[in-house]
Amino acid sequence: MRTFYIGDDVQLEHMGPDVAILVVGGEVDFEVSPQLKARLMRAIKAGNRRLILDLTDVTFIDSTAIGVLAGTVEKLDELGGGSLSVVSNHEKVVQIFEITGLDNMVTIHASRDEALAAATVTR
Amino acid sequence: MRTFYIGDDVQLEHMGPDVAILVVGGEVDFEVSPQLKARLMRAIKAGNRRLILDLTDVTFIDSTAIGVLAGTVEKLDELGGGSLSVVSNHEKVVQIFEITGLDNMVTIHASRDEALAAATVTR
Amino acid sequence: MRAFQDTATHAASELHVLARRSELGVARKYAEDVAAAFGLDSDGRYEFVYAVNEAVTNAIRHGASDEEDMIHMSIAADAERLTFCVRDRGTFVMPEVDADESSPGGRGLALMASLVDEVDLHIDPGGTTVRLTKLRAASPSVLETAQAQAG
Amino acid sequence: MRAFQDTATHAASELHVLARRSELGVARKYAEDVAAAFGLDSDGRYEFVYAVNEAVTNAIRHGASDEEDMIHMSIAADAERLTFCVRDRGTFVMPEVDADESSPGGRGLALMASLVDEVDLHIDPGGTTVRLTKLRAASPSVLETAQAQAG
Ligand SMILES: Nc1ncnc2c1ncn2[C@@H]1O[C@H](COP(=O)(O)OP(=O)(O)O)[C@@H](O)[C@H]1O
Ligand SMILES: Nc1ncnc2c1ncn2[C@@H]1O[C@H](COP(=O)(O)OP(=O)(O)O)[C@@H](O)[C@H]1O
Repeated sequence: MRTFYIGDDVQLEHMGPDVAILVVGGEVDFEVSPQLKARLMRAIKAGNRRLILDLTDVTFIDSTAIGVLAGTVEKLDELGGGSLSVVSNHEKVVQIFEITGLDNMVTIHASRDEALAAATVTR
Repeated sequence: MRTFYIGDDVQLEHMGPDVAILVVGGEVDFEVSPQLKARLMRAIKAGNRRLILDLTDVTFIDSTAIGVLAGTVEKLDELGGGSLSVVSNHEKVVQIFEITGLDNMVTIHASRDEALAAATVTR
Repeated sequence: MRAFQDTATHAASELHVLARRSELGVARKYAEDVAAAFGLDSDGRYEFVYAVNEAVTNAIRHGASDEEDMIHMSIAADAERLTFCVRDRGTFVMPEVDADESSPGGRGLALMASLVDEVDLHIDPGGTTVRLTKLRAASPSVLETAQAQAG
Repeated sequence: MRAFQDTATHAASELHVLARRSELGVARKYAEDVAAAFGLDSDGRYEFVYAVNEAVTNAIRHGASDEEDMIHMSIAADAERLTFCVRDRGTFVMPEVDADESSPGGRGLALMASLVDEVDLHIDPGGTTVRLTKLRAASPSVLETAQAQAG
């Protein structure tokens, strides 16, 4: 039973060389959070510093994945700056971000367009 | 009831400018661990990078103080290197270091002389 | 490996799975079914399943020594309370000091506490047992409070 | 503020203190007395007192909302078991994400589990209760095992 998927990274050349969009869908549990971490670390290693994680199709995200996102923000800080934005308008997912305080570490956008617009402004 | 004391820092000029000895005694609990942290951070701010924490007279050290020691090691790492050595031959104190894994982050010496000898060699 | 002694109310049922990440979806499905049978509403079910997933994740991640170990789940319910019990036979461990790995953890227990009405963590030489209880007439959960404030 | 119902065995006694760091020494002294009266040996007493100190520290540090809150301690003992109960009326909280403060925590529960025979953590809307139990005929603790290996 695979209850999740990880899409291909999307590189948006017109946004500048350091913006990458990563897409995950389904239920992000401890079966998938290590893969999510590897994917985020690879994007950072490739030079990306403004990361957008599109969780539009995610209905469930566990504490190990929350830990991965918090760790990613810390990693970007260590490397001298950058940002992680998350796309979700799933009520429960957003509330889990609030309970864990992750909403203080990442910006949450309701749509990918909103996240891209914010990334453009930041530029 | 004060069950602890914090001694004056000892600066040993002949050991080089970056060695400092800090002395604490008694029961290091959550009443004293914030002071221990402040003392360690001040020593680091003053430029010391080889810290010796003399716990010879400590009979009890709680998890908040263990956290302070772990945080100090991380801080030194962040600043590009350094070391924290601990002096204790109190059986229980040493065993608490082992249970928490702190013995993997700091070197434990049975006496201050042993710690100083090690600091000299490291030099 | 399910054993429903009373399929109508799920008053007593058990599920035993290998300590593998791939069983997490199975555990969530089991919790969802049990919560639905007990009559929790959609918010309550989500919270219950979420808390169960955290407890089972801990049992797999920290409690089990390898993937051949078993994780034991069981249910107890009466008119007022639904309790999900997760048990492993491992040793309660120190959190990892993940030097540069840096995926700061420690949120699981507090999440469980936010999402169900009672959490009980029992540690003895035989292993770790977590009991998660939802009351039928529950005080508003954190999620519901957040919703009320947002709305 | 002590109430020994049975001073000979400490079969039931209570201690209520304000949620202040300065009370930690008082709590340790109480635990030491109780452990001695129960007849734990010197290692067992140290471990018991250590675990109690961790539980009371958590109640003061995480459970209490201010220094006027009370922390409730009580003892239950029979021929085989000595149980120390620490209760606060607070909410179980998320661990702090101490960005650059960096005093990594999360060791308290695992330390308690290493040092006594049973730990029970109960969280409900009324607060957090930790019960720490030493058995008279205990399996060797972590400290004793470490000693045996060293010696
Ligand atoms: N079932 C278990 N078996 C052994 N250790 C556990 C278990 N559950 C929790 N722990 C320990 O307690 C710590 C805190 O657990 P938790 O709050 O769920 O956070 P996390 O699992 O994200 O670290 C874990 O890191 C682990 O050290
Ligand atoms: N009595 C309590 N009240 C509220 N929260 C608590 C209590 N005890 C523990 N916690 C929460 O559980 C976390 C883990 O506790 P513990 O393992 O003792 O580690 P530490 O206290 O060093 O962080 C704490 O950081 C805190 O978030």
